Amino acid sequence: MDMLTFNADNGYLEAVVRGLKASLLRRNDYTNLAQCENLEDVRTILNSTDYAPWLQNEPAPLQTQALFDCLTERLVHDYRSVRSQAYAPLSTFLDYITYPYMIDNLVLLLMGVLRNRDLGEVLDKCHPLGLFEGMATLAVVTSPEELYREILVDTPLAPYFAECVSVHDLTEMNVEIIRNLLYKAYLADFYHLCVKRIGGTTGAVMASLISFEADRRVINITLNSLDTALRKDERVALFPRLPGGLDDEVVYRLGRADDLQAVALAMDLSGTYRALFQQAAEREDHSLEDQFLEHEMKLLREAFDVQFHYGVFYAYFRMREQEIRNLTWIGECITQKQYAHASRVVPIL
Amino acid sequence: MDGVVPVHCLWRWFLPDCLELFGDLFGQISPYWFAYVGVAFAIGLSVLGAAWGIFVTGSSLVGASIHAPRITSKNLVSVIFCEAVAIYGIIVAIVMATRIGYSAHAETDTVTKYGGYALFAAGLVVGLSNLFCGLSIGVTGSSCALADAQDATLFVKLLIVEIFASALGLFGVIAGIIISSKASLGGGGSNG
Amino acid sequence: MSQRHVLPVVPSRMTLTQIKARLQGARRGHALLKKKSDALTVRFRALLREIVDRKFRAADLLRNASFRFAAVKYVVGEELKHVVLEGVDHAETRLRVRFENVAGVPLPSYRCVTVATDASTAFESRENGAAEALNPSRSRVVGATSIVQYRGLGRGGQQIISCRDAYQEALSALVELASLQTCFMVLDEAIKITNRRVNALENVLIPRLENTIAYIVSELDEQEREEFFRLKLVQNRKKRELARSQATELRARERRAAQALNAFDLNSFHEALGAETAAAESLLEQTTGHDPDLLNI
Amino acid sequence: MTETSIRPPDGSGDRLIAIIGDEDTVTGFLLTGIGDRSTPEPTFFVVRRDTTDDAIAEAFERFTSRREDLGMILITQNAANRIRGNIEAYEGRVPAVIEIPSKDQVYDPRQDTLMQRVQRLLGIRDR
Repeated sequence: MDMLTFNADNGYLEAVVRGLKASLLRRNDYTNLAQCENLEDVRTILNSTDYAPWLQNEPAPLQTQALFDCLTERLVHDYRSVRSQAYAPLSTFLDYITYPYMIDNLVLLLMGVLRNRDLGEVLDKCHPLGLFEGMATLAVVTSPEELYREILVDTPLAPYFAECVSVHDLTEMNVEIIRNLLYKAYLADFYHLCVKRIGGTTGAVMASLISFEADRRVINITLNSLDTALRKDERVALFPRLPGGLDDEVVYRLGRADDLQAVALAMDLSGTYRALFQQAAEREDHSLEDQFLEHEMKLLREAFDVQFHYGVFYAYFRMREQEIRNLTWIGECITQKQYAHASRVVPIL
Repeated sequence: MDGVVPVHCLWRWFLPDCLELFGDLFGQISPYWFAYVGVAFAIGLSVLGAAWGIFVTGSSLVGASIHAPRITSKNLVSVIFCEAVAIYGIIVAIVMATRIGYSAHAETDTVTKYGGYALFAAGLVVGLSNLFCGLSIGVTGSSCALADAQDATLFVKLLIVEIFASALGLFGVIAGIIISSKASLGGGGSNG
Repeated sequence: MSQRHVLPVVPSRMTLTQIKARLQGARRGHALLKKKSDALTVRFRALLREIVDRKFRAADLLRNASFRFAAVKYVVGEELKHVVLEGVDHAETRLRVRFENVAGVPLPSYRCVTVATDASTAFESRENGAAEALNPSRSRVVGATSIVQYRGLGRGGQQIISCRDAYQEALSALVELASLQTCFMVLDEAIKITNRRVNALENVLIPRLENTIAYIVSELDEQEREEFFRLKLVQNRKKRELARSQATELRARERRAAQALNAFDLNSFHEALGAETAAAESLLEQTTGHDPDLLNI
Repeated sequence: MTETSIRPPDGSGDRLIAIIGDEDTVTGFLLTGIGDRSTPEPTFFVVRRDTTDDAIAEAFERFTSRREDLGMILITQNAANRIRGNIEAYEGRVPAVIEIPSKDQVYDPRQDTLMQRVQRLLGIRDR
């Protein structure tokens, strides 16, 4: 029934987002950009796209940081304009999209508090999409306990904190562990929102996207914790587990993996990721991370093949993020005169 | 009126002696009631279908035209198709209304009784078929607008899908007109 | 040379010997310093070339590291920068400065050491040099600075580690460069000082000593001449005294003789006496007249 | 500080490495663990787009003259070019000031104060 009722509230926004998605850079745009000699050439190319108004006020020798800021500004602008027109379940859904940024910001703030930094300064570095209410009163916070009591409980992330981190842990635990625990709780909650509370087409589309995200984290956490002091039970505790994700057997093996070999063996049990793993090994200039991104882009493109669901919003913003990454990468390659690597981006469309 | 059925006796409807009860029930209702409810269905459901179709396709069209303004004029076709559904409904409703005339002893006149049922059926046929036709045009129109915004070459192909959808409504209209043409209440209509 | 640099000394045989010894010392010192300056210059030139090489190598390493950082940003995002900048606590990589005495010049040499600030991790202090670059997998376990600990666990951890390694390599190259650069400055200064000393010896001290010796020698000569003249003068005066006393004695004797013997031929006697007096007078004239130095005194 | 146990026998304490440069370069070097914030003034200075020359010069002066615990100062060429006068005026040996290439520029030895000196000396001596 989604197709009959969806458009009443969200038809307009969905069409807007699809229109925005059409303005994303394509494969041949990236080929052209990779040919650029300097960032002014990049600006010339981008001026023929939707980025023109965002870039026109930048002073002449364009810098990578400035480029990145412009792109981020555009992302934030897009998000805010979509969010301001959204109705009830979609607005919640859109809020959830920003929670990862919020987690990042909170981790940053937590670090600032733990190290007694000037929080106003830290606040400037927070991602604009991850801002939340109560940030203005941050200046008075002096300890992690206070941060929790005064700020965290009012944020949408409070349940995640309650779920996985105690106030005591805030000072004791490594912030990166906290970040991953929060992310795990966030993914579970997002999954619940999409599949149980919204359901329908949205649920079906988002389930695959979120469980891919979860699987990617499981594999990445395994790979990145191989040679660290992280204990195996701690590692398993960080794994986000969602229905429809990796098999229990695979996760069990990943949890016990000691080296790359063991990870590869575990991956052999899973159809999708085995292919990604093998391709990453075969293609020299592509890391596993690139393979994941490529796969993610494929899933996001597929989300656009289905109509009347919220997945397009999620997909669009993820694609935008990828585009920012790509353009920053090209910018970096050009400024660092590593022209040969500039074409090594993961195209979105 | 003994048509009131206690809830716990509902199973009785499926027994032969219940048929008598239904016959009594419908027999007591005026054919004019059936006729006008038929007219109401015809126009009401058609407009409902058209309206639904228009908002489904319209909201997508409005949204998509922000980034691809060129699609607006072409994709107005989808809205017009939806609108046509409402027009079918009103045409059939007018045809049906002309079949209704005044009869002093309508309750006993079998022709009038027949006409009442016929118009009721025609109304339902037209109304429902136009409702679903409208929905179908709406959804395909919405997709068509979005697809056209992404790729202009798709429009003509998708338009054919829409045309098939809008043909569904016509089937109902034809059937409805044929059915209603047999009906005549109280000498309403030319052949009554 | 118009002005004569002469040391304020009393010219005497003793000082002459002393100054001569000093001159000899200065000559030997000059030769030694010259040799040192040449040696330092050779070392210096080698150093210069090495600095140039290292600098370009470090630049290359750094370029690679920046590129790796771009790769990290691609995967992890800009947020990492803030986390790292905020996450800084205690320095875990520090410089150990050691002074090595090379040819009397203290040369500082730097070395990178990793200081484990976390008490639980095993204490580790070792060189972060080529060994680590050769064995990155080991360094990941042992040398992991806490700033990268668990960083990028969810995504990009491997990229971060490889970027960290690249920067560490660049850093150790830069630390070596820092040692060389400080050496360069120290040596530069040492060479300058040595050259200044060589020049001072060559152009000031040695000529001055030579001048002094010449002065003392001439002074001593003069003293000798003075002494000789004085002797001569005294001798003359004594001679004149003698002549005069002889003359008076002669006259007295003559008078006595005249008084006693008036019978003598006075004329012939006068003639004889006059000849004798003229001889004495011409002698006097001879000693006083022809020596020009006599007038200078 | 825990460096007491590793103080070298000759008594010279371990020194810190300071860095002045763009955000990326600074972050990259901080990954190696050179950063220190145990004193109120951190051992790194980030040159952003809106950072003034005076601010860079101030940071440089702070590192060279007001801190005792620094062993070397890394400064990117972009930043160094903006405070060239201060760098040329700096005579000390410790901390050693080392110019490193900026992220977005190929290294140019002609701009490096030290390299200028080196090249000049090499040039004169080779001639």
